[in-house]
Amino acid sequence: MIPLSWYLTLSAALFSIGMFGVLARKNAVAILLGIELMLNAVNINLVSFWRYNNPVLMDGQVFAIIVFAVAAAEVAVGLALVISIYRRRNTVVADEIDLMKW
Amino acid sequence: MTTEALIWLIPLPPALAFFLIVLFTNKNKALSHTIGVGAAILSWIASMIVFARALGVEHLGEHPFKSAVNWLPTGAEWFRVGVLIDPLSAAVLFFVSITIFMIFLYSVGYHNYGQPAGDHDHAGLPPHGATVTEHGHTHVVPSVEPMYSRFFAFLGLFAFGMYVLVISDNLLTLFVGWEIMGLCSYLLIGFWYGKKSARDAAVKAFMTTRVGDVFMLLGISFLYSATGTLSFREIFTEKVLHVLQTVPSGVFGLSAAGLIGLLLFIGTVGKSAQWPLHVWLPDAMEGPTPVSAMIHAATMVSAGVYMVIRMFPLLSLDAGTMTVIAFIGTFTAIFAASIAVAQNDIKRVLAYSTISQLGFMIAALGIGAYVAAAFHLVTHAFFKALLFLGSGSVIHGMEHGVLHTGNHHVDAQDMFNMGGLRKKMPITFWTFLIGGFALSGFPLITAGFWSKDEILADAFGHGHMAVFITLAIAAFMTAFYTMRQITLTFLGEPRTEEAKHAHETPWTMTTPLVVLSFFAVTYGWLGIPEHFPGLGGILPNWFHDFVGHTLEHVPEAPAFSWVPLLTSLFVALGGLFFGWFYYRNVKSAQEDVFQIGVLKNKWYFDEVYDFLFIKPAYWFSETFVSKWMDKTVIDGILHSFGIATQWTGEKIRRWFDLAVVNKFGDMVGYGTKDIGKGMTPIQTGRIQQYMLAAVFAFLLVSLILYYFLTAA
Amino acid sequence: MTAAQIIFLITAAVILGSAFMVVTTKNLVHAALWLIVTLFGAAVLFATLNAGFIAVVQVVIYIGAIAILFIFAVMLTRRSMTDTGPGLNRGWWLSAAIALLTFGGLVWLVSGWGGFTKAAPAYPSGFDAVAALAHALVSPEAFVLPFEVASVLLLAALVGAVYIAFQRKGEE
Amino acid sequence: MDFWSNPVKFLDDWLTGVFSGWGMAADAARVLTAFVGILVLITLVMVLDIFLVWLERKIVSRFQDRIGPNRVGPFGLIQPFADIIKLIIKENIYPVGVDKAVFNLAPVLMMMSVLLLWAVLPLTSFLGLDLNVGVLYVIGVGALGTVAIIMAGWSSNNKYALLGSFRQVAVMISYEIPMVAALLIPTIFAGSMGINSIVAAQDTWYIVLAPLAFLLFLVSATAELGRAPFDLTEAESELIAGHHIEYSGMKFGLFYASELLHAFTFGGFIAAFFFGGWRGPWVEAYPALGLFYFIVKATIAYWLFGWIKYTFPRIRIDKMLDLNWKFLVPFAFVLVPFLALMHALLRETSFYALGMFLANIALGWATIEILRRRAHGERAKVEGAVEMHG
Repeated sequence: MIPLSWYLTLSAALFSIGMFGVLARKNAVAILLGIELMLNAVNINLVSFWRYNNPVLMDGQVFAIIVFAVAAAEVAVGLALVISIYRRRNTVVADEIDLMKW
Repeated sequence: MTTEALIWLIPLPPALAFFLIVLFTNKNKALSHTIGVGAAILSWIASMIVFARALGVEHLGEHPFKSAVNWLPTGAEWFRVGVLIDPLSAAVLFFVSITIFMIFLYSVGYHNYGQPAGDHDHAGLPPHGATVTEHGHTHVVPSVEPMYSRFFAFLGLFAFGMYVLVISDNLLTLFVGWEIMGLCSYLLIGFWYGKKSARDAAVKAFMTTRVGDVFMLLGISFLYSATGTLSFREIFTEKVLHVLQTVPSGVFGLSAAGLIGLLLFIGTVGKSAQWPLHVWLPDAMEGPTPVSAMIHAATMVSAGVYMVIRMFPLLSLDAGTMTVIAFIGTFTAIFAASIAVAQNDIKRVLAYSTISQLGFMIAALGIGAYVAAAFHLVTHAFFKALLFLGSGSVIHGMEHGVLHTGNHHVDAQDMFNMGGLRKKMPITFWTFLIGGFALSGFPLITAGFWSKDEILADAFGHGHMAVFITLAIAAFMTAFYTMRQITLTFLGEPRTEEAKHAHETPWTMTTPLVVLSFFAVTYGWLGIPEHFPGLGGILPNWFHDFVGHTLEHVPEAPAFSWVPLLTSLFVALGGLFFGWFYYRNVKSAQEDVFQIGVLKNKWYFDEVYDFLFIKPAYWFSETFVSKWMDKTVIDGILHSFGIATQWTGEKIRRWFDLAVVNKFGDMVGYGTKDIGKGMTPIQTGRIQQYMLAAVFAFLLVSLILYYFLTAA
Repeated sequence: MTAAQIIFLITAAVILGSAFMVVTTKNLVHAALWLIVTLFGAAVLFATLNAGFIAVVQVVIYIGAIAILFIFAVMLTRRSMTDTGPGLNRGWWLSAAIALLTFGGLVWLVSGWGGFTKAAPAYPSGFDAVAALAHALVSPEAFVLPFEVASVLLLAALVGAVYIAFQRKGEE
Repeated sequence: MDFWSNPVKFLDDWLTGVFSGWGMAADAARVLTAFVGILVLITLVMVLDIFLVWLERKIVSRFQDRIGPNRVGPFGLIQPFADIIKLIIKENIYPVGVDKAVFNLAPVLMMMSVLLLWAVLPLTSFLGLDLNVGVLYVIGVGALGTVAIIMAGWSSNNKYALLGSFRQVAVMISYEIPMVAALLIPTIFAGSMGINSIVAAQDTWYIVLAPLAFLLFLVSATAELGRAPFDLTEAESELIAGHHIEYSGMKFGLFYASELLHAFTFGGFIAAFFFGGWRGPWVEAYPALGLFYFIVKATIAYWLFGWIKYTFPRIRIDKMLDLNWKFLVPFAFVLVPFLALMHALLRETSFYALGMFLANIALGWATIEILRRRAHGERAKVEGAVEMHG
């Protein structure tokens, strides 16, 4: 049987990879891709905790569903922002979007 | 509906009318007076039902209608307020509701409802006529009051206050009604606030009654602290009264009952315009005549008398207090009567007559003639309301004449401008005659005779000879000035062009006159003493039986004696005769020998008060407080503070603020700026570098936390 | 080595490999496609965890909506569909170090936990997880409020997205 | 074990027994058996697909007053095989600038997305997985088809192809909403998302209980399939061939085959959701008979798709999206609660089927009435405007 540690390690790895994507990618869309990876890692954790603790309690799955909703909202707004920025500044490279510079 | 519930509802319609008119129907004159009069009718009907049911109860004095609710929590107890209808309040409710209703009705005509708006009328000034064109020619007619709706709203509030006062079972709600009426009297006296005299009169009335009210509030507070209750029925128990009588108050060696009685009586002195606080009432004639009738004859000043009658069991505990009351009442009666003789203004005569008659009541109470005081209160309310309304009718008729001739310099209230109005205004004349005879105490027929006779009989019967003689003289003067008034106004030939063109007033004004004159005659028959020769026993002495049972020990009617009867016959008939005989030939004020300076000027009381109180007050505030104390002493101290502070501040500024604080502040500011400048390279605007830093910091913090948490 | 373990290992390898490709590949469309593979792998994991509903929803929402939106966005934000320049920042090695550190820290942290290696309890026979989830989502005693809040969030995001990306007349 | 009551289970057990007898672990035997089963199913489906080509050509020719394939084999039955041979021996062309990996993967994924649906297609009472999320599974797998189309369109490096795939994505995402709503209705009726359970619950065919849901599903499925009148992805007159413009040979063949098979699969789903699936006379006694009923019903539904395809003209893309967002979606949002309510009200009564049918008719009539009035209003406005200008 598969111990819980496998899932946890997998999700930790997925989370770290996603974080790397968020931190290192130049393209704003790619940063959002990284965030999706991180969210998925969270979901894997939630579902496996649900399965490994008490499957009768649906908390883990409910939280996973809410994460879906959040992810959908985040993508919709995030991509809308990216497209809006692209229209105005003709770039999606995160480094070039630095109006917040002092 | 139970009687108790109905009693609760009596004051409600006028209050509702007040709010409705003020909030919603202010623009609509017809709707406003419909609501106002309708409310008066509703209250009147309710009062009549209550009165009728009260008649049906045997021994109402022992088993009054009463109902109370918890109102204010006072510690563990509740302060209860409620309603109480015992024989006294039932009798008062009877005349109050009728007069209020009549005055509401009368006001419709008095304020010229149905007439066009005036040409140049301003809100706050009496209307002075409108020009209309009819059948090809132009003439001036009376114009409608500009603030018509407001008048009915104020009347409603006033009626509410009076009803609250009458039905309340305790001194506190009585005081609430009392004060509401005080406010209304201020508002209504100053109703024509465009006139300076009206404004001054309003302030004067308010301030003067306030003097009495403060003492009354002190009395109420003292009473509450001494007994723990303000409810009449709880106070008037043997136990409580005994306590009040025996506990010393610590002031002037009076017992608690005496001091409380005096304090409450001072309230009455203010409210019922007894000497020395009488000065406001004649000035209050600046208000519209229905106001004079309502406030200053029939109801509000009666409220003061009602209060002392109500508190009689308490007052009668202390003989000294009773003596003071008797003295004040008697003195006021003759003093005001003497002034009334020399007045030329039709309403002022009535005003002083009111003061005088109230003095009669107070004097009666002071000598223990409880029932006589209450009886005179009721009869006086009817005939004085009648007289005031009648005088209003006269003035109205005269104003008609003034509008006709267009001579606005003629004073429509001066009796020497009148004369011969008998033919022009027959209804007014006859009703006024009835009222005047009632006031004079015309024998056997009028109510005034029976009530006044009872007072005199009481005074004589109980041996108060000084009071008896003084009151007899006052009664003579009363009959005299009454007849003087009637003669000057109605008899003889018209002395001015305006009087020739006077005019009878509309039905809304004459109907109340007729109704009130009915009561002014018949009400006296309810109180004919049983041993009166000839008439006694034909009608039972109902009033005495009914009201007398308010008290635990029903007062004995005085034994019949010929002396007071003959006296009152003489003073009444004699006064009337001399009044008619002298004034039938007087053509102008110059010919009148009674225009004595001291009487004409009201014994110089206004001047004396001006000298004694107002001038010193001005001097005190102007010279002493303002000039000397404020400007010299206090300002001087303050200025020296200012100088010293300025000097110190200068030093602190130079040596501490600039040198230390500013330097430090600059250091902080420049330092922050420099640090910020040094840190700007971090602020790249690149979100990923921020995130990198954030994650790094997070890891670091987690690590540290983990270390410490696991170590602990 | 049981069949379940083999399946898990294969899936995990696919997930991690494709996730790595997502964050490293230069071609963004490829990255998005790799993301689909990752998400599909996650769906398989959910299925093996008896969370069938989550698995299917993962496919419907992530692959059917989110991934496709990504591809759209990539296509809309590239004038030409070829990438220029490196896909990573200059300081990518720092990020990599931080990511490794995070991974190490997480695994180290979790491995200290007592339940780290526990086995799954037996799945209750006849237990309908979908029905239970449905009840949990709409029951007032459970999660109806978070559920509704999430729906409001989605609505707000929808409106916000439309507003932000809306091209007004006169703008380029 | 009676073979005829459940032949699949019988064969499954037998095969597992054989593998176990060879000394394999029980788990591995089960996995291997499952693979064999999948392989067999896919093979059968692909063979069916070949005959679908023939069927499609026959249908279209009948609609167009032709005879259709009739030279190769009896009734032209061998014609598809000839086509396949032609496609296979064609040159494998890669246009300039294609993304080779994605380009090759797209048709496979397309085919896969169709074949995955067969996992839950309830061919008989014993064949077809009764997933407790079956309905959602159908939707989810549809999303994979979208991905395949995007991949094809993007990797072709051709603006028509890209435009076509964009259109397809817009259509798919839009029409998924009424489709889900339409599928919710059988789900509510049956109280389960398992498709086999839905079939089992259909004592009365759901087309009787919810004809409006059937129509809704038919329309949205037509859009999902990308068939005329909604075949805007490959609209010849505008985009030449849409997403598969650059494909040739067998890769094109896969697209073509997947389209036909997709249509037939959705015919199967219509049969399962609305026509009572495998249910028919004597099915209880002979469960295998269900397969026959199912194929017949699916073919009828498939023919329905063909009928629509060859009858209606293609409509414009904006009109198509308008139809969805302004009519189908609001209608679906009305329909679902309405039918759920009616179902809850009438379920226990004796006139359940009749009542539901009449309720559907009433709602349909009301909808048409509203649309008619609106159309009249619009027309009056337009004509008024014309009159004013004229």
